[in-house]
Amino acid sequence: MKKVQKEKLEDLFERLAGDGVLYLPLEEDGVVNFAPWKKGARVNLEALNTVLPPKRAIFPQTETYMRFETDGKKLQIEQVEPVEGNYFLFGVRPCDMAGIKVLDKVFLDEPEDDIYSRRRQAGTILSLGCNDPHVSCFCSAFDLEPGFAPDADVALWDVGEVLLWKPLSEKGEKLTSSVEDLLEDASAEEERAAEEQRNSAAATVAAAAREHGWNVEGVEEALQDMFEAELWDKLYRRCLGCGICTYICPTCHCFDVEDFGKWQEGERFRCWDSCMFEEFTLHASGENPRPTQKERVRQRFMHKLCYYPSNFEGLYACVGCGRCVRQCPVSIDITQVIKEVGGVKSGS
Amino acid sequence: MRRIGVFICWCGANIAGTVDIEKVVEESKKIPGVAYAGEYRYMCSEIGQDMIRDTIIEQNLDRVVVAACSPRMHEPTFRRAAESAGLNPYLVQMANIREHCSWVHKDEEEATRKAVALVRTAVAKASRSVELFSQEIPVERRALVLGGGIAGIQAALDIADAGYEVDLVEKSPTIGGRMAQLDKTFPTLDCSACILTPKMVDASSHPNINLFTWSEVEQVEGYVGNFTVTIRKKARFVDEEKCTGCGDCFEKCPSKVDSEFDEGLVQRKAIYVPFPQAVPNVPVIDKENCRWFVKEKCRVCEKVCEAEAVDLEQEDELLEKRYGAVVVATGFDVLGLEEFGEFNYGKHPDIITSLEFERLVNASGPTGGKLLRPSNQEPPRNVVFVQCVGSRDKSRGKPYCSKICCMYTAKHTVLLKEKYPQSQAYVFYIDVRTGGKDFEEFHRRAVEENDAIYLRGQVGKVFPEGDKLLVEGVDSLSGKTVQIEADMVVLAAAMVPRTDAPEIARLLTLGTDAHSFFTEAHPKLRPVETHSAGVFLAGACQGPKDIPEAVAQASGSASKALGILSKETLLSDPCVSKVDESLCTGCLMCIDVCPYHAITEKTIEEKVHGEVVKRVVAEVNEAVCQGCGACSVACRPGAMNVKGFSNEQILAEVDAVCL
Amino acid sequence: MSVAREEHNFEPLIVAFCCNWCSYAGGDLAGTSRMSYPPNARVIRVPCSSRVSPNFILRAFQRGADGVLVAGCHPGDCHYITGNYHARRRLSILRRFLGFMGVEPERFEVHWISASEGGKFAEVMTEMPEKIRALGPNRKLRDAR
Amino acid sequence: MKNLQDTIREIAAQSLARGEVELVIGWEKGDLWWQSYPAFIEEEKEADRLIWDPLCVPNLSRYLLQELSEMDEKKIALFVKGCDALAFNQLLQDNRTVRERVVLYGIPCDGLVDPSKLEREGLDRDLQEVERDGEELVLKAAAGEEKRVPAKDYLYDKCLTCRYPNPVAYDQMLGETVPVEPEERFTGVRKLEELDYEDRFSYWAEQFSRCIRCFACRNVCPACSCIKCVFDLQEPRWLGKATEPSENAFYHIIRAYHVAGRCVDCGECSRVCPVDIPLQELNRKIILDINELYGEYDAGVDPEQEAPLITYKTDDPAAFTES
Repeated sequence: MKKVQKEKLEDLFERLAGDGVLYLPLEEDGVVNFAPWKKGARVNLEALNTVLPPKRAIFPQTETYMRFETDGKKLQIEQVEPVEGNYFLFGVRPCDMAGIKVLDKVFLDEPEDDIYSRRRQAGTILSLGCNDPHVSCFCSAFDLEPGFAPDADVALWDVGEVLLWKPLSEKGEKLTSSVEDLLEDASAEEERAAEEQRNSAAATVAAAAREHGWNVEGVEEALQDMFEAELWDKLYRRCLGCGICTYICPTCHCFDVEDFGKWQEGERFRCWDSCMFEEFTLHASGENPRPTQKERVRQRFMHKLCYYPSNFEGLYACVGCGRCVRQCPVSIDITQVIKEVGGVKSGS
Repeated sequence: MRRIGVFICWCGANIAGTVDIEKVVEESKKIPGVAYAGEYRYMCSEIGQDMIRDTIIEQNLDRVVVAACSPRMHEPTFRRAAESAGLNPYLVQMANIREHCSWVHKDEEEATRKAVALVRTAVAKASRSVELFSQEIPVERRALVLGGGIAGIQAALDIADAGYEVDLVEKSPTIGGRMAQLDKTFPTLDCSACILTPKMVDASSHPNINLFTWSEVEQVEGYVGNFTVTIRKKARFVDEEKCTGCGDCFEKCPSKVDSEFDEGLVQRKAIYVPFPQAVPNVPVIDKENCRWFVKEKCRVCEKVCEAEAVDLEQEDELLEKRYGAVVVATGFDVLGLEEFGEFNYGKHPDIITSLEFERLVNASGPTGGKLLRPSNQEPPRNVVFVQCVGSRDKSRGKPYCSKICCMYTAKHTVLLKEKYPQSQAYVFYIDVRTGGKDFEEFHRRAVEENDAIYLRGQVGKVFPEGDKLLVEGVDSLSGKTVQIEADMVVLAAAMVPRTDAPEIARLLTLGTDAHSFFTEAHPKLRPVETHSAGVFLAGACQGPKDIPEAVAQASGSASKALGILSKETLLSDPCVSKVDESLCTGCLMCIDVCPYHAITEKTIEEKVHGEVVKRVVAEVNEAVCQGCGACSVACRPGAMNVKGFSNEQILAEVDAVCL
Repeated sequence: MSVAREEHNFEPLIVAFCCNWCSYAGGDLAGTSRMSYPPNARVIRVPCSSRVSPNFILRAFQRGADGVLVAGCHPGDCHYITGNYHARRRLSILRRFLGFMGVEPERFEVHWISASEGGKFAEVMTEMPEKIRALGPNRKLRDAR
Repeated sequence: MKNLQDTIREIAAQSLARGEVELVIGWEKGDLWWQSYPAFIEEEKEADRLIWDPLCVPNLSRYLLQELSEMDEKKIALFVKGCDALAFNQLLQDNRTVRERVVLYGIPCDGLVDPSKLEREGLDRDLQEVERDGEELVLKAAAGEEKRVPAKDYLYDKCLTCRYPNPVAYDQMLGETVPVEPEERFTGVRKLEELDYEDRFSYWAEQFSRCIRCFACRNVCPACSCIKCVFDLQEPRWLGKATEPSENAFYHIIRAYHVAGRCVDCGECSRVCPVDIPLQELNRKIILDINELYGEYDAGVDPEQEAPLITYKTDDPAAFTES
């Protein structure tokens, strides 16, 4: 295992930024989000979760992929290259890394989404283990470990003065050797400290999960029969119908396609869409198969906890990052759904 | 894809001299949706219009853009041309490449570039145009005339003579108005009563005219062709049918108050007929001053009336009437002179207004036509006339010229001389304005034959000294201060609208100027129409006027009203607001900003998630709406849209104009 | 086709919403009187200044206008009686708000131009581009796509 | 506080039991300490779910939009804080609610706790419950430990400037009215006005660049009560879906403009924004200008008063010559 001195991080960032775009948690007006690093940027590696998940780097909110031009009756179409080149995602939390894996299933399975795929390949992800999970963290419910993201290219741990550094993939190895001069070998003591932190973080989340009853076991099956359950009649009523929960979710991946036109020319882009919006399922005919917020709220939970796992071998489309739990203005809380559905199951 | 035809006009050299027509044609052809672009020397000519018509048919065009002069000029022309080819006229848009382009830009390249942009913008609007259809509005073929002065009487007679029923509503107990108060009229010196009274009688006896005196309009609803008006017929307390006009009642009535008709120079009774020739010649009880109504004792009039016409139990009546057109002829008032302390008006009986002077020289007036000083009932010798009291006076009075004062003052000097050849008239003036037939001649007669002394300058002070009035002024021509010992001072106070003009304006949604004169639809070309369709103006309510002008305008109004009444139905302008009920939230802010009360609320039922629910939405009365679009901006979701100037159209124009 | 937009040879593009009854007619009068003014402004005819939605104004800025003008009848002279009174409030609030957003007030002007004020129309059409030329092209609110 | 909470439960239970209303909207508690969220109580026995604590921030009035239309002629009881009552009045003025069908229970409010302020100082650790005791907050931890902190330091900024903590509309007031001691609310606006145009633009461009178009600011707003929002229309397409700087600015300018003269200054827009755009400042700029130009006006205080942007005076001032 390697390590990098925190005082050398600035050099490391400069090096990485020289080799591509370096996205990492930057603080601006008190809001921490993944953004391209520039010299002097305020890096915040302490913040547990960025407001928006790092998926933006791979699956941007708005992405133009086609330009067109008309000249009389002639139409010219030009594909817009999606890939900006190399990039690094630095400081991705294990839950967010798991979120990227959820997106991978959607976009990389056949038929492969070319734009996503090329972006995904161009990136190297350096994850950062959580030492001090928040009260709203429930990654352990999905068998994730807050301290470690096995799917990252490089795993990092913050142990005080240094970040421990462990390459996990080929890409990770390659990156490691390219910044060799900035790294040192980690001491056994440091490795032990990291290990302890990992265990303690995992224990904290697991304890909370036990305490609150955040157990997803059987939830997928239970929900199969719960399309008409009373639960939805209660839950949706306070929903404001905003898109916060979906846009800040590391696993949400729905998008819309729209044109921006200027007379004889224009472009086609895709952009995030939210199943919380009335327009999401609005047909051109005026018919809406999800006519009220009830159907929309149900859809979100059903998708995350039932439909998606049914499609992808039991993998839940929730990683327990807790963003929606924290950000929902009216506290619609997925953990309550898990608890209740779990309860329904055990009671039946 | 649309098939839009673009027709570019040279307007001779007017456009072609600055704009490269060929280039505009060439560029127009490149615009998406344009199927045809052509040019011609004069698009508005018959050949040009035929070309549009034929091309629409040959090229199977579904929209037309004419790049020519201002749409304010020829939009109707080109709409007709398109209509002749079977195209809905509202699918035509104009690009103004003359007034807004070729005439104001000198550089050909720049002008051509702008012309192309304007064509592109018009094409963008045209492509978002939809067919619009006028509505047929049935016409209630009756007219309302508001105000029974000479203008109102004339308008009523003209309309009635044409065969349509007219209701003539007058606020005071009699028709006749200001003209009835006058003695002689300038410049001919006809006796005012002699020419007015027959008209009053005509109006009252005309089978098509219904007189509503002592009545006021309380509420107006509806729109051109279909006004519904509530008239308050105030209790007269005298039965018009039974009254014989004997006059016993006001002979015996014990209560006295200042006579409005005689400008307060004498008193009348609480039950009264304003003047002997009043029409109708039926007394009215003035409730505020009647002993019975104030103190609950008396009823003398009731006792003396042999015809038993006095009915003290009478109550106001509210009548709801329908009309197709309205003529407003509410007349004028005289400016109050409180602000003009230097004249001491109201402080001395011999300081009077010109209207009071009219009463004093009038044979039916308080002095029986003998001009006497109110203070001592003696003939005056020196009379000072002051012009422009409150007129042409921005600071204390009105900035405008009251127009008639120069002439009536000249008349007054002539009348003075007629009555008292030894007398002397002095006239203080700013300018003497005699624009009118025989006006200047009349004025010269006053100066030359009657020796009226005209002093150019202003009066600084009028104050009593002994039994005389001392008038201090400046003769600005000689630069000297003038002091005149006068027996009487006559002030030509400014003409102002009636105090209730703003209320009338509100009822009928008329515009008013800063002084509350009603505004005409166009100062030159629509001088009797208002911005409220079907409402017309006559007389001094629109601005200072003399009698012939008021009469002419009244006849103009009448003929405009007849233009409506002679039709069974009217076609509405389809370029008005329209509600998309699916977007309307029912906040009804549109109602608040609508100047025409054209929007009302209605409850609709709709199916939401399988259940029928009721909700409130706005509804536009297309016949009342004038299409200003104030509602469309107050409407946040854009449920309210203006046909012909729709959100979609303007947005398309903005996008196209910015390219 | 569009007005030259290069910084060094900058010609501002102005979108002018003119009410049909006064300001558009004032523009017509400027034309019939053969007054001369620069071609920067392009007029969109609307029935009344009260028809001009802030949405249109912002859209013009988005699509590349360097300035936006709204012109209507003088207060008190509105063809629709009260339209410009509403416009006066709405657009005053909008103008200050755009200033708060950092858009220079010179870029959004409201003028009362009557049908008889051809001269004033030409004057506004001359002065507004001058002021905006000094500010340079508008990048604020503009859609860069 | 406990007393008030008991009263709330009692009243809710009573009015349901007596059949005066069919639904009571109040707040209930979630698993986590900050979760006090809207509760919809339809049965007497459920009334005990209702709570009152210094975290009951969500504005309940807006729910009338949905609940009233679904309940035909039925009546609803609603607990309203000062800001909720203003919101209710605004809905009333906008014809979006029916006074006769709503029973309002007024709750004088001495300010609500901003969880992020506690978190910033690490006071959220092991926190279970927050109580208000006079000028202090009592922070109760898991192990029964208590900590007292000055309440004022941890209230929402919007509460510190609140001018109507006592409900202006109610059928019955619960609890004692609280003193009204608002801090100056236009400080933020005035500070931004000190910047020159370039800096103002950069400031807002940066703020708007974070916007993810979740529409929470709109959806929570009691003045944004349109059935169909202009931003959601497909035709005409005023607002595209791309999170472009220009589109974001359009959205925020028009959003603020659409609530001009109707914004009750409840600050919910700022509170719910996940990326902390100071949206309330936008609304306040417009409030300030309306007050300055067309006379002081507080939306939601008197639903009978004419809103400033649907009326006029013939001698109104204009802001067209200012630069």
